[in-house]
Amino acid sequence: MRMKELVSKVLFVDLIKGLSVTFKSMVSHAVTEQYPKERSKIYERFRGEPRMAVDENGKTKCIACNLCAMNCPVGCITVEAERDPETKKRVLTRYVFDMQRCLFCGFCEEICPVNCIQLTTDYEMSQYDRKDFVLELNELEKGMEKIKYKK
Amino acid sequence: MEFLLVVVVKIVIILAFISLGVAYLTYLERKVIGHMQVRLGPMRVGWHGLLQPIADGLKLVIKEDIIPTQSDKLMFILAPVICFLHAFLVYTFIPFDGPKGFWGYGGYISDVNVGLLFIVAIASVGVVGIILGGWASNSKYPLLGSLRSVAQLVSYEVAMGLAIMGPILLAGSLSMVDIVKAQEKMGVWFFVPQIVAFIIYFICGVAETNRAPFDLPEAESELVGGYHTEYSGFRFALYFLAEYANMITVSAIAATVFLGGWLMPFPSILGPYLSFIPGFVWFALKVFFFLFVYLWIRATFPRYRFDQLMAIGWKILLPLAIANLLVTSFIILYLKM
Amino acid sequence: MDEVKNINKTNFAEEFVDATEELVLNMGPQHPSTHGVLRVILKLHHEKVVDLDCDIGYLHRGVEKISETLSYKLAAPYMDRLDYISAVSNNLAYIETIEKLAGVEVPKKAQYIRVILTELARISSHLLWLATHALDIGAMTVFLYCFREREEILNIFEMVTGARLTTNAFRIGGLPQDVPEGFEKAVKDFCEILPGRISEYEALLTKNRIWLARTKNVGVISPEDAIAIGLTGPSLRGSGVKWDLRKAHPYESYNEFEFDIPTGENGDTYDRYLVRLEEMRQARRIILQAIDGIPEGDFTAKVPKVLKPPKGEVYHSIEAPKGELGFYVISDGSTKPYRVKIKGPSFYNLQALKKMCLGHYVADVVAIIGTLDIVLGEIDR
Amino acid sequence: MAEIIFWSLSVIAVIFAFMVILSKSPVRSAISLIGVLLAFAGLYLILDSEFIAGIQILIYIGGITVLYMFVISMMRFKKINIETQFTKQWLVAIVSALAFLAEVVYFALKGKEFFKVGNHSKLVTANGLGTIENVGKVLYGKYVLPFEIATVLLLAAIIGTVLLAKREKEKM
Repeated sequence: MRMKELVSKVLFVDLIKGLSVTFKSMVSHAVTEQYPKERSKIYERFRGEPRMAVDENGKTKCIACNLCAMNCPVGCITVEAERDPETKKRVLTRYVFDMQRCLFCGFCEEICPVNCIQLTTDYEMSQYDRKDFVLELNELEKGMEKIKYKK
Repeated sequence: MEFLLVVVVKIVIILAFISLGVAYLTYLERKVIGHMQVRLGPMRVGWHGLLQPIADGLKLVIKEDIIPTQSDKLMFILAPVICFLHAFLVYTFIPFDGPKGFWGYGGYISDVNVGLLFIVAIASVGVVGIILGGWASNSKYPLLGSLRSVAQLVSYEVAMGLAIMGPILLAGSLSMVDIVKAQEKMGVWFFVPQIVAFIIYFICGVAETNRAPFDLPEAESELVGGYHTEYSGFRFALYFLAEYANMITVSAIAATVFLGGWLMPFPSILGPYLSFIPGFVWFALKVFFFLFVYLWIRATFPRYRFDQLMAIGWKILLPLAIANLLVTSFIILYLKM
Repeated sequence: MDEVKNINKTNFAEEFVDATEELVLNMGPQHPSTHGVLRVILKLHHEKVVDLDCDIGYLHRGVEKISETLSYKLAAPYMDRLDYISAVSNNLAYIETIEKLAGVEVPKKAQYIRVILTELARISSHLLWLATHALDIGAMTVFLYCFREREEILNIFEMVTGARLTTNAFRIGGLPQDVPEGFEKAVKDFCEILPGRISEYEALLTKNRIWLARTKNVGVISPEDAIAIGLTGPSLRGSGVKWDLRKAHPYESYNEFEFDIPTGENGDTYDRYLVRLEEMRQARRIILQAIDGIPEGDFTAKVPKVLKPPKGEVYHSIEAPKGELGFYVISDGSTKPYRVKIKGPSFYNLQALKKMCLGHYVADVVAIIGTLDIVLGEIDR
Repeated sequence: MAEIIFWSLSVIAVIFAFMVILSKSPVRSAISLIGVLLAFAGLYLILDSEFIAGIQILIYIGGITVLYMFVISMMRFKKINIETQFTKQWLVAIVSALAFLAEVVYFALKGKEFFKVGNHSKLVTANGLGTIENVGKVLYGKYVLPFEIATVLLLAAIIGTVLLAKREKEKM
């Protein structure tokens, strides 16, 4: 047994075993995704860029119930609303989503009773300016303006 | 006059070739290690990233040059230059091709009767640049890195020198060209009769060039960057190039001394078919083989610790090299008698 | 700097000794291998560690205090960010504590899926540990191999929970939603490839003479010391103490699965490496049992929208990948906890650093920080 | 041609030698020492002694000076500056330096009579004094006894160093 160990040590058996693994990997296929050219599969449940849904008339679905703001751990959502004097309903006046603070936990999406706020599968959210991360309602409906990778 | 012209042209060609080789060795390293790690390596600059080394070089040149305020400025500037200079000076003595190579002009800049000694000597001066850089930075990580590198280089130089003695004894000369000629005459490359010396030389060579698994002087996980932690921009590039040039040097020596330099493998079988290939191609192939093994090793092995490294150098490699030398000389003596 | 002034007073020989005696080296907070913003102040004699001090707190965010200002449900995403390498485990520990506090019974199906996800998180955490540990010791290829496998796990997390790292996977009472289609297949596929990949790492490391030289007899800690310091998890089991909360205090129907607790013998870095590798295999075993036995039923229990647990306090801990992760929550009967205290395993494991490092070399400090598997997000909280 | 090289190398060597003793930081002294030694190696090359030149670089620069620098940077010597350059022994130093200078000048003027350089220079051109064969033959032939004595001396020095270093370790 001792002799066998010694022989394998002198013949670098342990090292050659490792070398063969790396060599095998070299001739095998790489797993890299070349990001801007290839994009990996994004699963449906992915929590990415927030969007506000609109109904068929192009008006916001939001009923200004404020549940999302109350269920946000970081308080990144601000909902401003006033009561319509005719229909006595709460009408949304301003909706602000501060993406710098967002944790992407998905609580707002879960709690929304009308499926208005949604976290989409878009994940490219970089901006040059901090103020571009504070999204107003119209930006949330269209999706934020993206900086396109140019080459 | 013509002699001088030929030499100057040869120097220019070899310098240009080596510089390009060094630049593309970094590319090769990134590609080979990348594929070994199931990645792709550089892909963006040029076709499959072929222009990457040039882009890197440009980037390093135009980067801000920082000299730490608390450093010894003159020495800080001098250190990478020393390192770089000696790494490239060595190529004076390396035969890329035989005396008839390079279309009759001789495939080397100069053939001195103690060429191998000069190569080892000049290469050993390069360490001055490393320790000077570490010291001049006046910072702790570079200091530790340079101390490590000196201890490492000095101790591995001994074993390395003794390992090369075996082939020298067989060739009976210190001239690089004569060593190759001796291999031609003997009909077998020296790595066969000198297999122990070959392995010792290769291990020492890896250690001499601060490559993994002996890359302690610049171990980034321990000493951040070792002796060149404080260097940036062009000065860092000089260190970087020196390291890769040293890799090529060590591989070239190994190819010359142990693998028959510019000689063709199996001349009796392949000779009639492949004789049109010039010698420096064979030489380049052999060097490439060693470089590939370098990269392969780097991708595979963990790093030794400092005391273990010293123990290997002094307690295993040195006695083995001495034993190899003794056995070789006894055999030669016996054959002569 | 006193040495400078003393030069004129002392003779040369003394100055010589003085200057070579000790070198104070600041390792971190920005250092490639302190695994985050840990600062280790080393006193070196040449390269040997004479003294060592840890400086933590560079990543303090006040999670415990923030949780007191939020309702029970809303604090959960913060817990993802403690040990961000195995966010699912943190989530499980917190949610289970709240469930224990509020007396919520979780349906079996949810429990099984929770087990699968936390065991996947354990594998992913150990993979990342192996990756960085090997990288610290210089084996850079293992790093990328491990990341390749971790990617698969993150894909499963993304598929099930919607996020790769900060998963926010569980809700009080169960899961936010049922597992999607293809989950079972993805998990099974992963379990299929895992053993082969682990043997790849083993070929690169386990018998490698350099790896052995770097890890054997490095950072040895005896079982007594390990218990005294409060080590938990693989760091403790590496010393040969067979203590695993999954067996000792089973939670989440862990008692229904068969698995072994691997232990080491010498308590050195190499043993902890072997223990973690074996734990990955055992985690795979648990996953395979769980995925085949997912019962029918609801994925969540009925929980009131506004949770008001009764007055009281509760401590609950789980076996996170790094050790015992415990939450101590006091309720005053309102919607918000009165006090939340987190017992993070990394914090306790870090305490062993000094004991393990003294007398070793700088390079070993790096290896030992690696073997303790610390995450600064959990230490600083 | 050879004369120009000889004189320029000599001047370089002298300048570097002055820098060795005059520079404030010990590391700069060591670097200047390397300059001196390189100039010497050049001088050996003029004398057709390639082997000696190579050994000069390998041993003195690659080995000894590097070890000097190793020790210097380990001791963090930088703090000792010019103040300690002139010690109490300056008088002794100057006297001995002058004596040495006088000796050098004397032998430079009268040296030919003592050493009969002429014979040796013939040998240089004929066989190549500095080639390995000649060095080996002389070292292991004519001067084998002094050579062996020197090796014993070095061995003793090595053992002594090991002993000293070991004792210090035990003290720790």
